[in-house]
Amino acid sequence: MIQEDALVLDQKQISDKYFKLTLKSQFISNNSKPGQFVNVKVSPSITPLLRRPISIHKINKENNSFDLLYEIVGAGTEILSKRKVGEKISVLGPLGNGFTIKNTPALLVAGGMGVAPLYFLAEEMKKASIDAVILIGGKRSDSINCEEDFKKLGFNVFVTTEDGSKGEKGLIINLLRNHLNRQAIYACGPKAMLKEISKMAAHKKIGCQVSMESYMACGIGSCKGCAVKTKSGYQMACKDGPVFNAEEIIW
Amino acid sequence: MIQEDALVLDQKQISDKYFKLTLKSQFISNNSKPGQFVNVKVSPSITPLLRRPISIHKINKENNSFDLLYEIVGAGTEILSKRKVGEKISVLGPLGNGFTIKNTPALLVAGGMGVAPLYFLAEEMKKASIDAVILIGGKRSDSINCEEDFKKLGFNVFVTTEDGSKGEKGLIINLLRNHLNRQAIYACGPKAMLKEISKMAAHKKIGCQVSMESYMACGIGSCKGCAVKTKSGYQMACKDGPVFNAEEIIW
Amino acid sequence: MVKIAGIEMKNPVMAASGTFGNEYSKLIDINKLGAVISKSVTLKPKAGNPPPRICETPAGMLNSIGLQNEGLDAFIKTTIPMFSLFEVPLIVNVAGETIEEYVHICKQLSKHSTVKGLELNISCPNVKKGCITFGIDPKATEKLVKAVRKSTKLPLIVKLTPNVTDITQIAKAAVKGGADVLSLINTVLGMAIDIKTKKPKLANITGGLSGPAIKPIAIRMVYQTAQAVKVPIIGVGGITTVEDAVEFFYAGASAIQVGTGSFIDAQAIIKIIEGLKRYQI
Amino acid sequence: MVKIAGIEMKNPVMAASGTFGNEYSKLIDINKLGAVISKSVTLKPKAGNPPPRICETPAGMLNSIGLQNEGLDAFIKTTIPMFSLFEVPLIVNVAGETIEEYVHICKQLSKHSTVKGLELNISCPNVKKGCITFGIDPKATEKLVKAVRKSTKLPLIVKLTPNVTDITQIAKAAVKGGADVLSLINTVLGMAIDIKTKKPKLANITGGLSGPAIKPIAIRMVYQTAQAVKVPIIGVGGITTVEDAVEFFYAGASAIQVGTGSFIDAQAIIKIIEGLKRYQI
Ligand SMILES: Cc1cc2nc3c(=O)[nH]c(=O)nc-3n(C[C@H](O)[C@H](O)[C@H](O)COP(=O)(O)OP(=O)(O)OC[C@H]3O[C@@H](n4cnc5c(N)ncnc54)[C@H](O)[C@@H]3O)c2cc1C
Ligand SMILES: Cc1cc2nc3c(=O)[nH]c(=O)nc-3n(C[C@H](O)[C@H](O)[C@H](O)COP(=O)(O)OP(=O)(O)OC[C@H]3O[C@@H](n4cnc5c(N)ncnc54)[C@H](O)[C@@H]3O)c2cc1C
Ligand SMILES: Cc1cc2nc3c(=O)[nH]c(=O)nc-3n(C[C@H](O)[C@H](O)[C@H](O)COP(=O)(O)O)c2cc1C
Ligand SMILES: Cc1cc2nc3c(=O)[nH]c(=O)nc-3n(C[C@H](O)[C@H](O)[C@H](O)COP(=O)(O)O)c2cc1C
Ligand code: FES
Ligand code: FES
Repeated sequence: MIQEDALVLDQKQISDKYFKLTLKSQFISNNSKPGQFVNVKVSPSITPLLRRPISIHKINKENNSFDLLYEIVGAGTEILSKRKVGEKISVLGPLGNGFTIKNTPALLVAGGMGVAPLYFLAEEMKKASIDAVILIGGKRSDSINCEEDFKKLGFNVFVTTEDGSKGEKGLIINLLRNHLNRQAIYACGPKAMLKEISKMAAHKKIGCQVSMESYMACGIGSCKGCAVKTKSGYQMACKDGPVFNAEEIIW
Repeated sequence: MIQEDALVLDQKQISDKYFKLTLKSQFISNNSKPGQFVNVKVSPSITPLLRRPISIHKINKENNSFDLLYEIVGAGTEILSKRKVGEKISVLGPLGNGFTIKNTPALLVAGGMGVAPLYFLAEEMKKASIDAVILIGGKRSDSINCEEDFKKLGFNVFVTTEDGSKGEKGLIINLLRNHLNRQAIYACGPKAMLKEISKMAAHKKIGCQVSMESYMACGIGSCKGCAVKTKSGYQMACKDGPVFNAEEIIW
Repeated sequence: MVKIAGIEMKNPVMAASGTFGNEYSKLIDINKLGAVISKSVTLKPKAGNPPPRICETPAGMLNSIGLQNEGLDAFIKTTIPMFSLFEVPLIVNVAGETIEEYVHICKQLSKHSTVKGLELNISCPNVKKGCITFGIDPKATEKLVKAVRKSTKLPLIVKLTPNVTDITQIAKAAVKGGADVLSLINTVLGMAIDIKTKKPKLANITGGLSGPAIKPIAIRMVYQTAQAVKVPIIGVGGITTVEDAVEFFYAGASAIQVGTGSFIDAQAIIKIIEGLKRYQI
Repeated sequence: MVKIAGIEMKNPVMAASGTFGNEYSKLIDINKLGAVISKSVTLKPKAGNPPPRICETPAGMLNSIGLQNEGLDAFIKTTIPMFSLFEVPLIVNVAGETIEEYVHICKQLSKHSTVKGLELNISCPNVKKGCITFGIDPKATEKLVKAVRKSTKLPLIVKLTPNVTDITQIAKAAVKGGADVLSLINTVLGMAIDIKTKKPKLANITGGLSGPAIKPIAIRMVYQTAQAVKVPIIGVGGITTVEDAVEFFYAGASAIQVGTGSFIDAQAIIKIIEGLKRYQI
């Protein structure tokens, strides 16, 4: 892990609220695994005070950089979206445990911004010749990201939106029912979704890893701020997680 | 007075620490007099929290704008210097009483950034065909601003620097001794300088107006934060000033 | 229309004492406010503390104005008539050094129909005598409020200081004394030092902290007080946006005041009033 | 080299309790610090409060960790040996529910030469029993410190809470009880409400405010305490830069601690140590 002022190589607005940021870092681009994240100081100002955790979305080995895919949800991400090419942003990472890649047919389930770490995961699966199917769910068509990117990797992608404006209409859970023949689930998204998925996975006895969100301060395990309730007590999302075995979580 | 989000028309770095900012405002450009100021919210963030008082330096009637000339001395002015053309900056003004222009040969004395309001004053004197001599003092040559601008108005300008890197070497007070034949002094600069000038003016019975600096919160007379000690009690720099008759001040 | 302590207001948003004068009428329509609380008035005119009186801190500011004001007589002669030209309820904030002073001022003010309510400042940290010495001691609070209560029929708001171990004790004492409403918080005692001069940034050494920095403290105290007493609470401390205001209502406040927020944005108080219409408070 | 409470330190800059663990050794050279104060240790392991435990506020943050820690036995078995590998003095922060607990923990810790000093936490606002109940009452403070003082020869730092009417009373009581050094301030009790859910942002409802927002409060309390007692003071609260640190020294502190500052910039503490060399403190 490293804390460094990373150069902004690119900042692209993907749609209304979604941005992709490319940051230069030899260390992070060489030492990260899918499911890990960086803790980002969106501006040098003391407001917003705390770093914001953002998943590593993609590694660009060719220029020692990595991408973050993020959604504007509040002041911090808003300020981040205004940072420009050539500026430097302080990042701390790579942090957390990341996904454990199993050598079995995989099902990747993304709710909204949950695609961010799962794309990195899919790339690694592709490299390891693991077959994967990707489910992406969101509120509206414009909250569905990366569909084409996953397809370019050669994976099957299924989309569902709550208002039916893209893919099937409904919740991702419904989509999931058709794919319970897979042997490992990797999920990232809102807590309610993860809970449903893990219930279903437990029922079908499919191994399931979930990436849990939590407010963070230090990002490295020192402050005990990002507790997640598990069967072995409170675990730290930033260090013991953010990826947990679904059956470990007390929802 | 008005509070408005004024469009940045221009932002020029004049030298290492000095900037000139041009803001569009029909109201302020039409209703200001020399010695008045605007209270500037340098960024929409809550840090820095308070507005910063900056003198109106020049009115550009041709495009309904006005100029601010400022020096980076801390976080607020630093952030202001990073604001870009096309952005909007919240300004409150014009504030304060401004100078009372006397129809007699004038001596304008500027210490450092004190030239900012005095240039506006000189322009008005030029229009009113009042003869003026301008003294500018500073630490080093690069803290001397607007020398050429005053000359362009057709006025005599004398410069002094503490290290002698421009004009005469020494304090502005020494320069002042040669110009005590003038009948009205208008001064702006550090408090120690204003005190010396006002002593000298009192001694020679020359009317002397000084523009006083003070920390400000509201800028309009409501908070009682910007008190200046005068013979008639505490006066508010933002409303009763910033220009005071020198003999009124209790130094 | 809302009714706070029996005072009819267009909305539950007021300008906080010491932060808002008629100067703001050049920038906003004062008549749109729920009420204006005037700067603390004392028996005799008060010069206030020497400058510098204010400085900035992270997301906040310190002030040590020291209750500079024209004194009761001038207030009655000039400020009350001036405010009678507005259609907004005037609540007069009162500060004193002794119980007798508070009682006397309140009695005099009660004779003027422009005055719609009184707010007792027992919480100013910037004066040497009286004021906060009442606000940090439950017994003194109760005694003072009781005495004032007897001397006026006007709605009585008591403004509490956060510089205490247990705000609920002071709150209960004020209510026992007869307060109709409590307002909180006044400023938090703080200090800043200029590291270039090695001297305190305020001539008075310490000052009162206000602005967004203190909002979590104010929210906590409003919440605690709302659990402890039955009278309405006016929340104040760090409000600059409608979201801040809403947070206070959810914490248990029935109305709010904007102080430092007006310095940053003169229109803040109007924006809050407009913004509140979107919420069912 | 400086000596604080008889503890030799390379410099007067320490990592504050609860904000710094050995994880930081991956980011900075911990041996450069003046000292590390470990997270409060309690007699039995403590699970801590339910999440969410932290949230951001203007220029600050709230936490309600609730002293999650492994408990005394595990601390002695794992954390002490781990810290013995570093060359930085370890000061152990101790929290208890009763005087007996404090005494017991301190006695046990005193047997370990890696432990160079003790910091009594009588100021945590996030647990239901003990701790802050000592820190808000001068008599309880004195009694507790006296009991602990008798049980150990280690340098004894007592960490005070800002949530009191008069910090100097508590400070004097701690000194009377036998404190070698006082550290202040712990967090300021605060609260925040999520206006979307209308619920407190922390599951524990209230939490402790830290970070730049509280610096003016900490500076004031350090200043007041420095006037009131003769023992050295360790200043803590809102320090993120060397300028902040210097401000505390001018306020009367002999050393400082960095807490929240490390979250924002893991290198802050090193930058402060380097930066202080430019000042004659
Ligand atoms: C391990 C991890 C990885 C993440 N990866 C990504 C990513 O790749 N892309 C992305 O867009 N977002 C990601 N997030 C979420 C991201 O951290 C938050 O959206 C961000 O911190 C919001 O900051 P803000 O200042 O814009 O919003 P705020 O104003 O702080 O909050 C706005 C809203 O978002 C919610 N929120 C804010 N922070 C968090 C958080 N840490 N956990 C849960 N809810 C929060 C709040 O409840 C609030 O309703 C990740 C979070 C974690 C813990
Ligand atoms: C009526 C008036 C007109 C002014 N006109 C101009 C102008 O035209 N151009 C210009 O460059 N500056 C002007 N100033 C000064 C300007 O307001 C300050 O330089 C500015 O507020 C500093 O903000 P900051 O955040 O950069 O510095 P800070 O970090 O706030 O302070 C940096 C240093 O500047 C000093 N300082 C800051 N604010 C003030 C203040 N209001 N009064 C006195 N000292 C202060 C502090 O003591 C500190 O040492 C004027 C001030 C007043 C009161
Ligand atoms: C410059 C200034 C002057 C104040 N004067 C008074 C006063 O005279 N009487 C009073 O009761 N409160 C006074 N206050 C306190 C405010 O009314 C308010 O309680 C406090 O500032 C917290 O609110 P805020 O954060 O919105 O400013 C003053 C505050 C400031 C900043
Ligand atoms: C997440 C967190 C956990 C803390 N845990 C403890 C603790 O266990 N014991 C203690 O005495 N203080 C604890 N504190 C208080 C800090 O040590 C420090 O006194 C306080 O945060 C103020 O300093 P700061 O503004 O630099 O953070 C904690 C603070 C934070 C932010
Ligand atoms: S964020 Fe500090 S322990 Fe996880
Ligand atoms: S700045 Fe408020 S009265 Fe002058």
